[in-house]
Amino acid sequence: GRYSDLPDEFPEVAHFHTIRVNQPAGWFYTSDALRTLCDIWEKHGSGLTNMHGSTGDLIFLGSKTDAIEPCFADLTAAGFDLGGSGSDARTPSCCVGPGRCEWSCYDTLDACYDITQEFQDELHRPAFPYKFKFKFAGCPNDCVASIARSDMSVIGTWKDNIRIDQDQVKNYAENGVNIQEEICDLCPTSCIGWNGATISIDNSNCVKCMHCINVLPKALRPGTEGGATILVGAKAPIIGGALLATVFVPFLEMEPPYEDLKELSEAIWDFWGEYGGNRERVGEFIQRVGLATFMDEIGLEPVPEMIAHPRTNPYIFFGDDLDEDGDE
Amino acid sequence: GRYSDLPDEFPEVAHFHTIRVNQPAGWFYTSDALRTLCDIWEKHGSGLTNMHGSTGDLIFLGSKTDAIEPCFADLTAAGFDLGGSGSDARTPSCCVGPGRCEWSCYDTLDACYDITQEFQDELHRPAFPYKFKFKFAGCPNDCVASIARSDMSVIGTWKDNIRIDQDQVKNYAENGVNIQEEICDLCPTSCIGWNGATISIDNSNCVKCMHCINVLPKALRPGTEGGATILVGAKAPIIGGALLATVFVPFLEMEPPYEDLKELSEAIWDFWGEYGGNRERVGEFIQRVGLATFMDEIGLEPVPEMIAHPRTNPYIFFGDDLDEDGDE
Amino acid sequence: MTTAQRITDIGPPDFRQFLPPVVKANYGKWKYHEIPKPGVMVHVGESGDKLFTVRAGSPRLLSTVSIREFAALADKYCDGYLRWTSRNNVEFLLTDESNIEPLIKEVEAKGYPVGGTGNGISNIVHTQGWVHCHSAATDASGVVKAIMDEVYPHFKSMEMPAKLRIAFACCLNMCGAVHCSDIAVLGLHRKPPIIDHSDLPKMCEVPTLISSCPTGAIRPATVDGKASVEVEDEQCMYCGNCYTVCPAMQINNAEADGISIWVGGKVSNARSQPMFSKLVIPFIPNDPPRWPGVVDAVVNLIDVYAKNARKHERMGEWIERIGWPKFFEVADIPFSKYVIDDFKHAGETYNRTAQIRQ
Amino acid sequence: MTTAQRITDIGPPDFRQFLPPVVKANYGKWKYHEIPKPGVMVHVGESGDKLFTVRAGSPRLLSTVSIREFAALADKYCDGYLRWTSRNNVEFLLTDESNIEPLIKEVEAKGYPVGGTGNGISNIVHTQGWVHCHSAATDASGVVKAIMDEVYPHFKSMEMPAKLRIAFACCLNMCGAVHCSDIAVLGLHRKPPIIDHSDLPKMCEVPTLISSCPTGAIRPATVDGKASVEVEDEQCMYCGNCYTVCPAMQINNAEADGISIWVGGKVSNARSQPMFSKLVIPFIPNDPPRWPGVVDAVVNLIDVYAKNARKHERMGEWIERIGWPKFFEVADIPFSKYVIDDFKHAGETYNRTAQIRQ
Repeated sequence: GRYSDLPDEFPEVAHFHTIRVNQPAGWFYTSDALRTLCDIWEKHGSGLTNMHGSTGDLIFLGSKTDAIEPCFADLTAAGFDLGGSGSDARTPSCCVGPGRCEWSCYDTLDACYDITQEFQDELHRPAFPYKFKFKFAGCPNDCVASIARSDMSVIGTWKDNIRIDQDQVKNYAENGVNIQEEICDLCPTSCIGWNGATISIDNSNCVKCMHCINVLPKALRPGTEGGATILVGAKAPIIGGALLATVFVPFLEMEPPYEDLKELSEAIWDFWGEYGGNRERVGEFIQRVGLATFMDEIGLEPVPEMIAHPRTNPYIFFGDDLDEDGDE
Repeated sequence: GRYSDLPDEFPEVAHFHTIRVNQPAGWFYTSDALRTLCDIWEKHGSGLTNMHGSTGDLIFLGSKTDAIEPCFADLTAAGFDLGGSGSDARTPSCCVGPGRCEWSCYDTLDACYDITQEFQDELHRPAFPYKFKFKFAGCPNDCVASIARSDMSVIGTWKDNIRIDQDQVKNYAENGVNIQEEICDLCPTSCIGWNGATISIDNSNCVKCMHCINVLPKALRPGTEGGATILVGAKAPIIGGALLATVFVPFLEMEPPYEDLKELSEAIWDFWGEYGGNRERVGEFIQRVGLATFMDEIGLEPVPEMIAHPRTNPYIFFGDDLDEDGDE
Repeated sequence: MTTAQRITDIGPPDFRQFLPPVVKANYGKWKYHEIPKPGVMVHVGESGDKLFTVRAGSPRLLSTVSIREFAALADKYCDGYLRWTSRNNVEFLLTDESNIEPLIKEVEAKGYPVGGTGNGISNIVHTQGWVHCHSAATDASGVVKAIMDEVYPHFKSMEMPAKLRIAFACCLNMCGAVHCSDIAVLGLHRKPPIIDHSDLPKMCEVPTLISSCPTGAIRPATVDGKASVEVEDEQCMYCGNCYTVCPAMQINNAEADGISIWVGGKVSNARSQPMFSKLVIPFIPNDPPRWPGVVDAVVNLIDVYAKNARKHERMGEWIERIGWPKFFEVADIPFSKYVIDDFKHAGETYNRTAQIRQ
Repeated sequence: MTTAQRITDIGPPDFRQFLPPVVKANYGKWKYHEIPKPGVMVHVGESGDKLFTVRAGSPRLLSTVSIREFAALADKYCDGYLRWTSRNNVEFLLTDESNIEPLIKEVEAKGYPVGGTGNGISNIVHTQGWVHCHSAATDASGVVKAIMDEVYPHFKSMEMPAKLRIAFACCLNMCGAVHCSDIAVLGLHRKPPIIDHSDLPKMCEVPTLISSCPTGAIRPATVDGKASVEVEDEQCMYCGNCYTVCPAMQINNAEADGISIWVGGKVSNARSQPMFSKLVIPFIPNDPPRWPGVVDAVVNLIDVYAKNARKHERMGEWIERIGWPKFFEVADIPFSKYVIDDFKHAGETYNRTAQIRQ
């Protein structure tokens, strides 16, 4: 809801409310669907929209208070529903994924739709300390900026080897790509070699950064054993400072009905919901209680992939638990 | 001073005091000097020493209270003096420098001796919030760990080009050094090239890390325009966490009588002395008041070399000063 | 808030009903893609099927009139199929290659540029600004339009060293990932809020208000016998979060508000890890309707980057390679004390090595 | 504290009087150096003069008897000239090359190993431990001797990938740069202090005591009518700083005290920037007189590093190249929740990228 400070001067925008319409996964539309939405919005509101809001919703900008319920009725009749707002699960969004992209390591569209349907209650009835966003990216290029903008970032990755078409590699080389400089020298772990005819990849040291695949899309593809890395807690600066998401699960199978992801989400909501402060994002809450404690509470085993490096300070809280090898 | 909890059980060590004797710069001794020190310590104390303490002093371990003054009298008569202890300037120390090392970019021994003599009062009369250590390293190899262990870290560096003896480079290459892999590939800024016969260095991108010089000491030497980078505020964990020193002056001439260094030290002591908390190291104080504020107060212009990167958070305190280009 | 007769919790329509047949047929079985020209992509399935995409920039703020135009174009050239991207571009999904050029001609005739692909500059993601936000320190659509009018050639071409992502937010709330963009343009307030002590008790919860302050600058106070708050000005860095939770804390100030410029962020994991954008220009005054100062600053950064970075190097990767001192020098940006961090983890941003270019 | 008749502030003797003639002659004019064999260096001046150095390890804790032995050797072989290094090695400074071997023979006959040069393991810098420290969580000289007895061959050789620096500190005060060592061995307390409420008012200043606590766990309290303090056990991480400022806060605990192992630190600016050591083994119980658990852990780390690191790669550089998950795997060290940071800047140590070896 939004009201003007100067209702008398500007009666037309005395109220100028926003309605968030949950977009179809991947922002796919048909012209008919768009016209239906236009009909509804011209009938009940200003006709002005955002395609789309930062979280992903289709946003109807500017309606009067008494127009909201009828607008909502027409939307649901047309098969659309509202997105999230306030301290609840916000509207999940995802990249185009398997709908068009050869790099998608799991079905981002289906996962996004499934999770959205599963958590309609959490989406429509604010019961969290603050907002909680899901974003689904099919590969580490993260075209939906999930690692920077979502509380639950689901980024596609793979376990097996990068698929190589050596003939296509040679094609690129012959057509002006300097494989050594543009590919090998820019690999973050230097795990790619080029002998002038073929490339070789030490997949055990590949961190799935996507660079070589991005530059040689006809020659290289992610492996076939797809899944996702789950990262938690990204947010913008307000109030504790911006955070990038932290690795929670290095590799998670992403097959319907996505039980593991749902259970993880609920475990996080339980702990955060009970102890999180008002308007404290889950990322800030993790910073406050500490990653190890958080993992304990939600029942995730600590693994080295969760950290960039071990602690450098000796301020270790052993508590009452004096196990002698520090192995939990 | 150190006393036993059980004086009756162990009368011999009821007191077991420590005397810190200021070591000669670079820990150079003659056998005569050592014997003189032994004579004194056998006469007044346990005969047990540390050669040397972590700060650099020669440490006499274990004497009775009433033996201290006579011991001190004999030491000064022999030309030795006490080192620092308590909340004051601690005994400065330095690497072997020009006494033996071809890499020393300034005279560490003379600088250490000069500063020690200049600040005898600060060294012997605790007037600071907490301890303050000087360490002088002749080059970025930092053999005295100044960047980790001193409040004022003076690390030798140079402005001009690395001196190259291409014949010696070839010698190393012919005698088993893989120049490309061991030198070029390990250069942090990739500023060294090797064509199989000679090496070339883009000195404008050289960060003076010393690696190539360390590996090829007969072929490469630092430039001749020597000086030092001044870094401030290193400390061990207690109490605010360990700190590495922060760059204050990227390049400082280091010619006797080292006026710039002395003025910088006094400016730091003035501000820290006035506002630093009890037992608050200068590094912790800088963390508390902020680097920009600290630089303002001691009169150093902020330069990009002081930071690893600019701020990532938008919490900028403009205060009352609303200059429009942010250029101070 | 639900009622008996009300239909609710049906969720969004199933995306599958909006997928073109070629997508359904090749779903998850795409083999590779190419970018034959700026704004046009072809995705090839293992089946050999081809899906053509024509990408057009949109202002994000769309009237139903514009949306109906897009729908009509989709009917005429794409059997009615289209989608939007995360950067507010419209993508027409075609199977008939011969429709590409006519579509492009017609789309551009309507004023929507075709491009935004590959190593160029895509659409600027941005916030609401003066159109529809209470805490905006500057406009959004207006500044973005002014910038894009200059940057337009890079939207229509693919000659950057790598992708260059520009994002815009009109205040610290940063609706949008501006904190991880190659170039981030961010609106800033620079004066503490002015408190309306008569409205405050009516409109706001004091405890929530107090806890909304990142620096704890807001304290309870009794003013004219009413429960209100006071602000410790020295602790206020004008984030406006208090105004968001309490309209009686007016943060907007026509003279003091303006814009800051940040560089070197990225969200992709390609090559280097994701990075935050870093502050390089703390303040440029608001200067509607065309914001020349901001436009010049952005254009300068783009030019310097394009001229100096190596192929595939994002802005932040280039700067890390040459070092920040060199960056400020080549970008000809004066180094300001305001770029030196003094927030929570400031100490981690200090330079703690003797590795320095002399 | 000064008195009239007392001579003071004369400072240390001028180092110049202790320099050998060859050093005076070539002061600041050295050209290069070589390491003909472990423990022996030759520095060549631009004049062509040669200075030979024979380096021997010392226990740092030296009696005047030992010092006199060194002095006698210096007289016999070095015209009386010698020095100490920052790692507590003794260096004999010779000009007569023919004296090198006889000197080495005699030094080693007295039990002082010659070595510690180049890509090997030099002397372990360490603290006082049980010999002479009030807050020691473990011994120093005893553990160091037990470790060096095993590591000895690496002191006598130069076959490591790069220098490997071991440091030892008997409590969190870390007298010595253990926080930036390839391998750091650090004594830890694991129980809150036990307060002697009768001594405390006599021996300690309560405000200083309270401010000595990094986590603010110490609060004022009145016990039996006397002003004393209480400790919030959940906030105490046993640093012992309170005991340092107040002997009535007994921190030592024979059962709970022990040792932790840290790796990957460096102070040199060579190649990579200086790095802190990171915790990998949170606790090993004290086990005098030979500390087998600690010795095994250190030897394992050395072996794994020597086997896997590339030439010139320091421990920390090797680990950064292969990644921490791989390190814990190849070092066969169980990953403990205690290595996950939870202090001030903990968030900066979380893994914030999808770049992961799967």
